[in-house]
Amino acid sequence: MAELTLKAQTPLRGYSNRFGDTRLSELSDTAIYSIGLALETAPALKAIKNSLGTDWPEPGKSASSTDGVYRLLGLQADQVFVLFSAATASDGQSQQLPNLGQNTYTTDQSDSWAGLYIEGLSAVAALERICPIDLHSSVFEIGRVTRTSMEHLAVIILHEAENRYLLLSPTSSAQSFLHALETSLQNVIPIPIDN
Amino acid sequence: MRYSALQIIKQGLTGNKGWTPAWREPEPKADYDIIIIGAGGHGLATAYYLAKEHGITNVAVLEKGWLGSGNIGRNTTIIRSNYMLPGNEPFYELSMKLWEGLEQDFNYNAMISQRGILNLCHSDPQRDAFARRGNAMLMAGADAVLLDEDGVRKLCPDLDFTNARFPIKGGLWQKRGGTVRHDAVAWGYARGADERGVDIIQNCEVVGMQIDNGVCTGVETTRGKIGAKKVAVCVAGSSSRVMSMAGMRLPIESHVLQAFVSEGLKPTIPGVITFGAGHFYISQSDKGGLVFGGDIDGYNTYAQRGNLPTVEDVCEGGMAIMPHIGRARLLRMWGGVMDMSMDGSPFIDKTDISGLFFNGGWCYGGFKATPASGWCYAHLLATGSPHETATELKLNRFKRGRMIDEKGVGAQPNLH
Amino acid sequence: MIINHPLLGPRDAAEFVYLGDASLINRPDSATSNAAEQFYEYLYLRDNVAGEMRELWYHEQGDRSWLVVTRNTLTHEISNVELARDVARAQGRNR
Amino acid sequence: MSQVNRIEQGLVDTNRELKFTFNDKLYIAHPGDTLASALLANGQRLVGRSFKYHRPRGIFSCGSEEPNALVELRRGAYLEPNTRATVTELFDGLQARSQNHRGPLGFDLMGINDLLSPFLSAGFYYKTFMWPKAFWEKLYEPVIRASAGLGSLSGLPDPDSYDKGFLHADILIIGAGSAGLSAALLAGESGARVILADEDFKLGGRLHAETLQVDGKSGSQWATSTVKTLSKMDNVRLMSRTTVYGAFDHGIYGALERKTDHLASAHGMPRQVLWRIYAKRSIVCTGATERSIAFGNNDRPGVMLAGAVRAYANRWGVTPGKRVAVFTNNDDGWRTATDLVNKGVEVSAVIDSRSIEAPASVAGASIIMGTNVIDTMGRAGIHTIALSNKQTIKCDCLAVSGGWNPNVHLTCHQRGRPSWNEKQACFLPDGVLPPGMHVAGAANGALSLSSAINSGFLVATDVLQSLNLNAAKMPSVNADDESTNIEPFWHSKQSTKRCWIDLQNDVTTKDIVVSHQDGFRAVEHLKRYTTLGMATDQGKTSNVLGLAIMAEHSGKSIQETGTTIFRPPYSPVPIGALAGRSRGKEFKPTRKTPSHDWAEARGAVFVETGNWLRAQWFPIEGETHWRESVDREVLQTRNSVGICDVSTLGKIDVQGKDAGEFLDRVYANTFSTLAVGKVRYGIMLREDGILMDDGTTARMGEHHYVMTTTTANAVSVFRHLEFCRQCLWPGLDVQLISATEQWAQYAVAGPNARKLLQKVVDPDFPIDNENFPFMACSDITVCGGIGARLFRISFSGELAYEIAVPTRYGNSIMETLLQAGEEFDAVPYGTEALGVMRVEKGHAAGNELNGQTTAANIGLGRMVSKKKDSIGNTLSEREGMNRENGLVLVGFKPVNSASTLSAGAHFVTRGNAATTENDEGWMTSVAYSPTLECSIGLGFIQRGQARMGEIVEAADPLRGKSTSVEIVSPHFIDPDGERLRG
Repeated sequence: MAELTLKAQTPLRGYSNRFGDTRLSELSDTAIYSIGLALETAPALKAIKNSLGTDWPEPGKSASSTDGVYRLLGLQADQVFVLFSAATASDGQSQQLPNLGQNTYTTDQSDSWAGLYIEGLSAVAALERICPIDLHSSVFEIGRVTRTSMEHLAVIILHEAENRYLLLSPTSSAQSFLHALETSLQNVIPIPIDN
Repeated sequence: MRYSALQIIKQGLTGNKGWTPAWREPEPKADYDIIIIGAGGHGLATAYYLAKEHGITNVAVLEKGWLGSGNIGRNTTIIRSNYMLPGNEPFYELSMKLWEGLEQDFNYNAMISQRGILNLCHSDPQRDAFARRGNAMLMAGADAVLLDEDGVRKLCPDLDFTNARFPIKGGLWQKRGGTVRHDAVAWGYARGADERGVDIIQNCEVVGMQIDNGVCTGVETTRGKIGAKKVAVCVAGSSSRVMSMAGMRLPIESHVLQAFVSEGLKPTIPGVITFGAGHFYISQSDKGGLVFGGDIDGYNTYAQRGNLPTVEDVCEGGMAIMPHIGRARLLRMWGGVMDMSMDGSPFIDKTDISGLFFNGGWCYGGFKATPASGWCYAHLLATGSPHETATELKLNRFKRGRMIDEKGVGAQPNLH
Repeated sequence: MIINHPLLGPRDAAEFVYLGDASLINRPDSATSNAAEQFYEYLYLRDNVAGEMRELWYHEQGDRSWLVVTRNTLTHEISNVELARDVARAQGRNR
Repeated sequence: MSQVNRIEQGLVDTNRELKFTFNDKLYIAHPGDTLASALLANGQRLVGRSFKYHRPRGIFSCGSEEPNALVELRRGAYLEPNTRATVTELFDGLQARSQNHRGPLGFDLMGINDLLSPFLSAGFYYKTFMWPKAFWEKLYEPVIRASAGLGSLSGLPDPDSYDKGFLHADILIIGAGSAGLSAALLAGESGARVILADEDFKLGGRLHAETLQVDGKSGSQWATSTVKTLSKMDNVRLMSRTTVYGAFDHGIYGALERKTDHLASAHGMPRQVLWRIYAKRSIVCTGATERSIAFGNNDRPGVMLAGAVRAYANRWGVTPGKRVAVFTNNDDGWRTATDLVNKGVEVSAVIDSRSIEAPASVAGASIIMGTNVIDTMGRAGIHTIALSNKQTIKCDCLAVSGGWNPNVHLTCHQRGRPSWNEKQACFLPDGVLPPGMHVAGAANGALSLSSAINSGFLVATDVLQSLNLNAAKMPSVNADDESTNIEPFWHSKQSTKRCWIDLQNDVTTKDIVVSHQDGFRAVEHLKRYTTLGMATDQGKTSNVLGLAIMAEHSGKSIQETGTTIFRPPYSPVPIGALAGRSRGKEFKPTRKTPSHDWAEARGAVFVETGNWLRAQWFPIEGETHWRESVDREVLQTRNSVGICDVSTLGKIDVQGKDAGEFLDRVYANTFSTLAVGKVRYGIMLREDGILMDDGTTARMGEHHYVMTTTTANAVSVFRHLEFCRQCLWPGLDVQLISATEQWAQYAVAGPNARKLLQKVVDPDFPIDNENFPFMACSDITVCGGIGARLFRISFSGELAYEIAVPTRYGNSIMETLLQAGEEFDAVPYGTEALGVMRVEKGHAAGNELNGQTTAANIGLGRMVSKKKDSIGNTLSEREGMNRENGLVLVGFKPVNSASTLSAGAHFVTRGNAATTENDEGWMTSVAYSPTLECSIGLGFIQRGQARMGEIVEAADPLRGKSTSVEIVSPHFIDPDGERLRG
């Protein structure tokens, strides 16, 4: 049945747009897995350290492997998300999640989330309209991550760099969330008014 | 003093100096045949019907604050009998019939306004459930009309029929539903009960129950001990607190329900309208204020105030179906404490303690039930057996597995 | 309201879903002789205290943890927040 | 008319002119004006009518407390009723109209009510309109309703947009007057994160309204320079035009920022932003509001609050009258007289109720001490006042000061009660404040400028310390310390005329008397009986006056009498703002299935299922009625093969060494014994024994199950499982995560389903009946190596599979499956056909599993395993849920096969009347079965199982019909399940 093929699409079809000083663009080629810990945590943590090259992040914090391949988002005490590039490398192989053994429970979440980067000087002002978390850089420092509620949606927010945030929202409502972010940006980018 | 147009003219011409108090301010006696705890709507109605229907007038109604200070004075004034289950519907229809003759009965204008209540539906399953309910209403002798979208449009042309997230597919309309001036209900019953000899004792808080060998013989109050052959508790949001004085735990949690009123506006809302895909209902008062609300805040509380998420949720629901109220301003928000029961239905019952009776668990539906609650509670107190429309409203129904769960959400009070 | 999450710090209560009295952790043993009575009391009867109450909140829009929040039902003051899992374990619940 | 009352520049920009209309008449004003200052400048005294008596009313105040000057602002869909002219910033092209009158403003036909006032005293309507009974709704009420209310809504959707937001601060300072500015200055310099919010468009509060001095500068200049300093601090956010309207639990404040109300057009930007402010501390610096005095006809246009009169002169350069008299009981009122005289305005008299020495001299004015005003003359505006000493005084404006009420509202939003302070004759915040809240300045009784500024510094210092922040050194500021002495004087006892307390709701001292006579003596009874303080101003100028008079009448102290409860919002908030973006389609997020785009392109009709949009059916050319499409989809599926997107079903990964044990406890039936590679249907109970959810759960590995939930319950089941996992059995090794969004899942159903799938599934995975029997499941690959899952389950009753691929392939796989099915004429089918087939097969769905249903009710009582404990097991055994005559789900067929059944009909035994007593159950779901070519239904009826073949009536009085129906098996099609095992 060679003629029967499947084509992949990202939730936002590669969206990218600029709003004044701030850009909104879809995350691409990233694999996301959840890793849950078994009750017996010590061997699991060790396996993660060995295979992913990083310690288990506390809830609210993220951690990266020293080689920068894996980024762990501490979402729950006993569960994290790991993000890594799923782009096909030059050798034709894409990165896979290593086997973490019997004491972790992993689930592919790559297609569950739509990722959006918001980056620019108006990022915080725009997020202020929908995000209940205190984003002040002294509170939600670079590297902090959390899941919260924005416009009735469960959204994971990661402070990746100065004025740069990664937002993961559920795939099925990705367009609603994109619309919310676009509206926020439009509402905070000053427009010239004569009066 | 009998109230009438003539009386108003007579008083008006003589400087309004001849009006007499609507009720006395009696000192508590040592003993009564019946003590009713709580001078809210239900307690006062109970006293009124005990006196008027059963000739029992050696009755005191004890109130910790001012009469009518509970939920009778802080609800959104809606009356309706659009219930579904046989344990409920005949009771609420009795209440509706009592409302319909109430003002003439107690000689007080409570501004009963049967301008109709419309429950909107937004999906086929919802319409099926409305059909089930509408038929149950008709079978109990109430009125109900199932409307399609056009029928709704004729009644309420200002709703969002073009761009709603959850399109309006129709509605269940009860023409006899409507609104009543809530405070006036308390005042009318109080005046009627007082006139017949009932002592309404304000600023008299019950602080203890006198129970000897399983028999309740009276109460201790901030104004001393008062004896009674029967003690009838009727305290809505304070049910658990008062019954704990008798050592009883109840299938009840106390929650706050917020309500809202806008600035006065010329008439714009035809009757009562409820949104079926969000938490919002609305009517317009005689003075022009939009009176609206939604769901309870959802956490246990005895504070008569709520929080912002619910306020915003309600207004979001409002704008979702009525985008023309956006420029009306919310004037005041307040909260009432609801005695949320485990199946969303109330209790009118005796207890295991002889002489101690309980009326409560009204959730946010107590106002519309006021006349029937008083009527049936008086019947139970006077005759010892439940009124025929209130036979299912028993405290032991959970033990027996005979829940009256209209919404089907189970033993979680904040979902009812 | 704001719930000071033991792992995440202060969060708006709007992120949480409320269940009710923390006694719901103490699910009876169905094998005991008066299980029916015990389950009836467990599921239906409430202290409904006016004052400090221990209650269950679920951080649905956050880390999905169930919390036991000690909150005054008269003032809404929150005096303690614990992970329900820890509370349950401390009360002897296990498997 | 020119600006006859504009006396100087004030703080408005007289170099620029703005045009506006009031009742269609054109006027000129300047930037910096409010509508009220502009109307006064133009000599327009009459601006509205009162609520009950329709008395003429003029501007009374200069702030958000205004009871009189309410207008309908803007036109068409932008119409904004009940807008206070005193806080409406003027913009070029502003249009305003007076409201609540019939006929022109100057001659309101409803003014007749004023003549009838003896019969319209407090509570009159409770005493009449009862006869004849039918007249209330038909006659009295419509008349009352039409004459009540104030302004009108346009009836059109609000054309503006709104937004919301969240702010966080160490310290929220509410009010940017003298205390607020000084507190902000200190907190800002100390490095705290500060938000300073004020309702005015010009920060500075009454500093701009007074002629008082700070450090040798005018107060106004000091305010301006302080604001400039604050604006340079990164840690301070200045928010003008922002009303903090409520104080909620745990330091959360509601605030409304008016973004474009001062502009002619919003230019597509949000009109207003509703902020939720999280503040560790707040300092309430909300100042004070002046109150009036009750005397005869004190409601006429021209009677104004004294502080407002001088504010108009000082800030806006407008005198409200050419000849002004002042009536006061305190020293502050005198400053109105001196300020006006200094600007060259004639002050005809200062009348002071106190028998003391005059605290100031006022050039050209009669000084009359120990006297009060008893009456005013002038229908549309006063021209003369009469005094208790029989004197009459000419004036066109009477400035009244009854003292100042600290704005304690926010301090009472958590049901705190203020205390009466005898010396200052006002209510002050009491010790019990909302946690984290502090009060400074006039709001806390520091009424003089110097005391207010110092109080701001002092309170800020305390607050900073409580936050463990180092407070900067307090600056030393030298400000005027004006006298604020007062002797309470509430109402003129000599007056025989009506003396107004609540101007908007027309409550007079006589109403208080009647209320008392009628027995309405508690302060809440008074409020409710007379409507005192229930108008749009929430009694800001009237409440204290009213209860002071009530106290006097009942012989109680003011403290004993107490206040009514202060409720949010501080000033009214548009419903649109509270709703924010929630309009139309934005009300809730829209969830789209993985093949949504494909379905849309295919012309599907969609239906809302919770937040999901699902394809309901797929019409093809020539079909004119939905039934044609649905019948075709059903028949084609049953005859060949159909494909349906079922991705919305909840999918939960349950993993762990105890996953099976965990499922045994949350499901009524057993899962630990399920073999790897197999699927089982499960029912889940609530603890009360009622069905919570149902669905299939597949065992993908030794420690890995995939649970399916219904679409509606996906979230609540997950929550419940987490409760069980964390709270009930924390010692079980089990992990949960939702995988609902991960998989695009499709039912492929019909006799040719296997043949179709064999073309898609990679050959390594044989799916013939032997290798992949009914209820098998497996990880597979499709289309040459793409990971997928296959489940052999059937909702339709046909040979069927559900195939799941990662969501990214969702649109593509529909195309691919149909391509593979082309030779079988495969059809996509929607939720409607899905529903028809499940009714034909007798499966319970949402209409049956409505939270009132037991397992026994749907004939699955035996699935509740008694060999183990599980949620709901024990309480499902209660007698009321196991009654002899309990409801059982059965099928129904019309006796006359041409009849159409309807859901919601109730069953009664033939010959019985349709009454509650005879009610035996109801029809839950109906469908037209194209397979059976008749209408069929499912429903609950008492003892259903034992009544097969019985004919009962499906009574449907709601739709005026009753249908004879036969009780049949709910399995209309293939009752033995041969098809799905084939």
